[in-house]
Amino acid sequence: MPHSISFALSVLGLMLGVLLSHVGHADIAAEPLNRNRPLDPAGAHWAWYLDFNVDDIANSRFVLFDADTARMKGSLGSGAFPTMHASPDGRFYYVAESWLRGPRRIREDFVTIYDASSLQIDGIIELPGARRALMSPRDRTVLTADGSLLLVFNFTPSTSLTVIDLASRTIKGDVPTPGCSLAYPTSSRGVSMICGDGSLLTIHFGSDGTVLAQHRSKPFFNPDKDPLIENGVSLEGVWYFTTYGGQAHSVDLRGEEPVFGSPWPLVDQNKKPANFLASIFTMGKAGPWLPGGFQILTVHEPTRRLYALTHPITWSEGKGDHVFPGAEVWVYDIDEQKRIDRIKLRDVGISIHVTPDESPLLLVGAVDIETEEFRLEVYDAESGDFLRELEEPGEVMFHFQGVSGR
Amino acid sequence: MPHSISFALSVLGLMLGVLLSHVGHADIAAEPLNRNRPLDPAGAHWAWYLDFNVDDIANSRFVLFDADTARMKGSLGSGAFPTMHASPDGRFYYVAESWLRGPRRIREDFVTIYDASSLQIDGIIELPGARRALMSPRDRTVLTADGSLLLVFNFTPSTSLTVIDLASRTIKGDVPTPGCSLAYPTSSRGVSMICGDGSLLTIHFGSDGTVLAQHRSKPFFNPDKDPLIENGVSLEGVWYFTTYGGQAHSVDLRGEEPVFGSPWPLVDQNKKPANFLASIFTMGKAGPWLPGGFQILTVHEPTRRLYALTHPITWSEGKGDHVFPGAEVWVYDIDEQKRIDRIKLRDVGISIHVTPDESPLLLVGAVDIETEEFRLEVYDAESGDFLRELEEPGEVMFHFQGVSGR
Amino acid sequence: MHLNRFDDLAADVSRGLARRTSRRSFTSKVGVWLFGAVAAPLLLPVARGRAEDRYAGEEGDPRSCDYWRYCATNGYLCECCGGSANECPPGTTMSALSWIGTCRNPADGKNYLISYNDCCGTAQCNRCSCSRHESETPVYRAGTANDIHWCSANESTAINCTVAVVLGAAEDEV
Amino acid sequence: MHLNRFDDLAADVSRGLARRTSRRSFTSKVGVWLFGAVAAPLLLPVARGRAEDRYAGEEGDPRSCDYWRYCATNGYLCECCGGSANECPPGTTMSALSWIGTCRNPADGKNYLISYNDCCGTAQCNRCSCSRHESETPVYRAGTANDIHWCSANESTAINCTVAVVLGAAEDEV
Repeated sequence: MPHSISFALSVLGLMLGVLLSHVGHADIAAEPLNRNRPLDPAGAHWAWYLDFNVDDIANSRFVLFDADTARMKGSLGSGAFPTMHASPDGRFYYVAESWLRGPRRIREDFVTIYDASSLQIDGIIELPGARRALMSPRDRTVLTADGSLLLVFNFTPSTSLTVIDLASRTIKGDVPTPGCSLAYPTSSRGVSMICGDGSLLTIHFGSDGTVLAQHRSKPFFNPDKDPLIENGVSLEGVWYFTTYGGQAHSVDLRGEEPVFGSPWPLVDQNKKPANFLASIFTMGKAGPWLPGGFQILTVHEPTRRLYALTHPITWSEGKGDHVFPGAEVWVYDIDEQKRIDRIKLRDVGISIHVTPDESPLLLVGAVDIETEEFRLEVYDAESGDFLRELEEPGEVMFHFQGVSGR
Repeated sequence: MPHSISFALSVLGLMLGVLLSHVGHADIAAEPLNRNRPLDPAGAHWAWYLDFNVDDIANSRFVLFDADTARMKGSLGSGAFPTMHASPDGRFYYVAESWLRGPRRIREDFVTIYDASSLQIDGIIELPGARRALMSPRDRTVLTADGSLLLVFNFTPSTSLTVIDLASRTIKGDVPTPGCSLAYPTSSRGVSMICGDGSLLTIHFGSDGTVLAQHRSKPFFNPDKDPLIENGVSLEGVWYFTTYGGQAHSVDLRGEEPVFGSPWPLVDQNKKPANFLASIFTMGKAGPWLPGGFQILTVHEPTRRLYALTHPITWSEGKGDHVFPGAEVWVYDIDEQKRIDRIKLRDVGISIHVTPDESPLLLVGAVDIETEEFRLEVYDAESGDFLRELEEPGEVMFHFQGVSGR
Repeated sequence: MHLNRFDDLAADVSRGLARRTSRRSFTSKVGVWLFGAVAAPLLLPVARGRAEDRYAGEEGDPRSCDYWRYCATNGYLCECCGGSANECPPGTTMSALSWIGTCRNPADGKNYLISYNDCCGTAQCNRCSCSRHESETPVYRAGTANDIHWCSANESTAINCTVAVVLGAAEDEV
Repeated sequence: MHLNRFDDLAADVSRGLARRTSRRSFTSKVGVWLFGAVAAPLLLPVARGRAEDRYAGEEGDPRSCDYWRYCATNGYLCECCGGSANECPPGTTMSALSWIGTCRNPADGKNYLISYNDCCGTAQCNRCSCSRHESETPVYRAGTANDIHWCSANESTAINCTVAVVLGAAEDEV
């Protein structure tokens, strides 16, 4: 043993006194115990990601990092199937989560409120009944645009919303939403939900959390022929989605009722190649591509660009394209509805996010298919150049979100 | 999409009726729901291993497998830092475990009792006070030789034992054990604990769980010069341990007081080579070896052989040898106190176990140092030949134990 | 320029898939989850346990993600966890809720309705992870969605593994 | 015969160690945990963040397992988790209990007593896993044992990461 074991105490309570009597002259002064490193003010390229622990789905975590330095800044353990929202004033994070107690995973649901400046717990709201939806799409909770209400989507498999008033941190009640799932913020204090027939259910709430109005749209996509992937993005209140087949849909949720734009194609609508092996050699040169992944779309507001994760259909053979990882990120001018760039990824991507600033970075949750390690890669969102990566990001990055919201 | 989505129901309660109306003629008959595969009677080469999930230490599991077929037979989720004992009559498994509730891991301690024939829960005993020792050595709980009492070692860091009567499944009380830790079964209803000065504290209990007698031995090893590794094995009530330096100690725990044998060397006591890189080229040919790992020793009763996991000191540079993985398993005649064989491992080993039958297998928890994947390898314990492996064993195999006890 | 790594990536994919054919443990949690559908054609034929041993009228290996019944599954295969393709392991309880897939049985060329039920009650098996998405839908079509924690309605929400139970033949193109 | 794979294994070990020097993420939970002590001499020198930036009188990289203060640590390095070598990350609480190591500071050649405290209160960081065992003892000598869950006496038993706080110089060969 290179160093002597200088003492041996079996009761720790006695230890410090004995230690201090052994301390001699030194170049390094004794350091204080019980210090926390304070959280720096958030930079433009800070973001959160959800690390979904596939080895134990009871315990995910949100990780805060700085994409400029590829350093982790902090983390929040967050139970099973969590979602996170930042309050509009930047003071709080609201995390809806399920605690699964013991090896049999007896479930309890909570919204845990964190002080955004310290990451310390500021309060906990218990959600009775073990009803919140345990599934991976993130739009299972909504913070209304005015920041006053948190709506929690329940699935038992009956569907409903639980209404939480955030000023008083109390539950205001439940709204049944038969046949309609997930929820997207609409107008200042409303939500829209996707129904099984391809329509939207829109509900507006009063300041006390009661339902003021409900509206059911006509179907705007055909869920039997080309289902909408529920993983959408918002640009100033207008939501963008893609279907399995790569049709972009816009849904304007700024008013009382949703306004649907005409669909436009994100990808060529060609036929797929005759067989898989032959097509490997033509990848990237010919053949249709499709969107897929876990966080498929992201937008950059200053330039009004839409980014989509895409892969050649030859990789997936048309089986399960909607979750298949992407080889490239395709970049679109959202107003002209045309592709303006293609960014090749170093590894296949499952999640993408563009920072909202004027020098945007593209964050990619990726998988090294040789080692099967997950990677968090940072690209220049304009040039597409790979810049750096955050090492050891975790098990599975399901999605990114900015420090101030989505 | 290769197959049509034949229906779309958003309320599952309605589903089965609709499905059955769609069922036509087929070659495969409808199969019943709600069936469990029964647990086969245990074979001679079945064993359990503890899969300690390093990505989330709140949730370990015990896995039952058949080393003949390399098939998993069942598993038990078991919370944090679990230990498991089989009742002498083979009817029950007793699992001491901590449940860590929610992301902040608020702790509760339990002993969960399983029916060994079905792996269903038969009862749960709550341990008040959150005091059981959370550490990896397995001898933190003891089932007395007569099967009547379960003793749970507490560490807060004050040390004590909680006494549980298994017939009534009730807690009988606590015994303070200042300065002494872990516990090993002694005589029919007693335990011995290792104290910080290198002595043993022996406690005998009455049938009602009260303390009948206590005895403190003289130190039998020097914890300052060459600490005993607490990870021992029992051969018919005589325990074998090794020190950091590879001295084997025997402790006869069959009587009222422990009887200590004379130490003997498991390894050559040579000096180590001058430097690390030079020594790589002489590994296995010269230079001293040391024992190390997580489950370092195992015994085979019919042949009275001791197996020890060993590595060249050149690998570890003498730093932390006691937990360093092994390159070989050295085999000893325990009565003649001499090495009779060396088994080379395919990968470095951290845990070893020999099955108790007449055609014994050597089970090795190992790590592929290229991929860092954990492996569960099966060797012929007599020839040393590699036979097979259990694929995807889990995160870290901390130890093995037989279906009928250790 | 960011258009120059494509051929490397394509080569990586085919190499990655090839590795999968020779080393089963590589088809671990990540591999099959992401690539189950692609790897399936390349994984055939493999000489392991075959369905004929226990499942009349079927072919293929029920321990392999490419087994026909698993076309819309998502989870650990109970065949690798102490259960079977249609039985839960000892000590677990089959979920009250399930999702449904439509899979083609290559042995008779017919489509069957498959009920995917999670086996609840104890820790994740973490072996033979398999995630395929043929005929699978988003969660707003819950009956055919596999991205839902289906043990959530059981008292114990722990998922050990997932079975694929034949409910009957599907009418063609219903 | 089972005495013939030794040279292969030795080669594997040196190859494995070499890889570690070039690819940091390989020094993950398993790597350093098992091989931290061996890898340390080969990992030096590396050009990463250096201790001089923030820790006067020290050298080396506080994000690397071979940093001198970590000679008896066991856990995730708080430097990689939003904290520092001697400060817990935001939102966590330093454990009331600790274990003590004696480590030699190469910058001044002196031995120091280091208090290893876990930072409790939220999920495991799972980055920069580091487990070294110099001067470390079995749990019956608890004050110098690192194989103990030291957040167990805190209200929240969650361990995020572990700091290494200098308590003072150790008397030589006390």
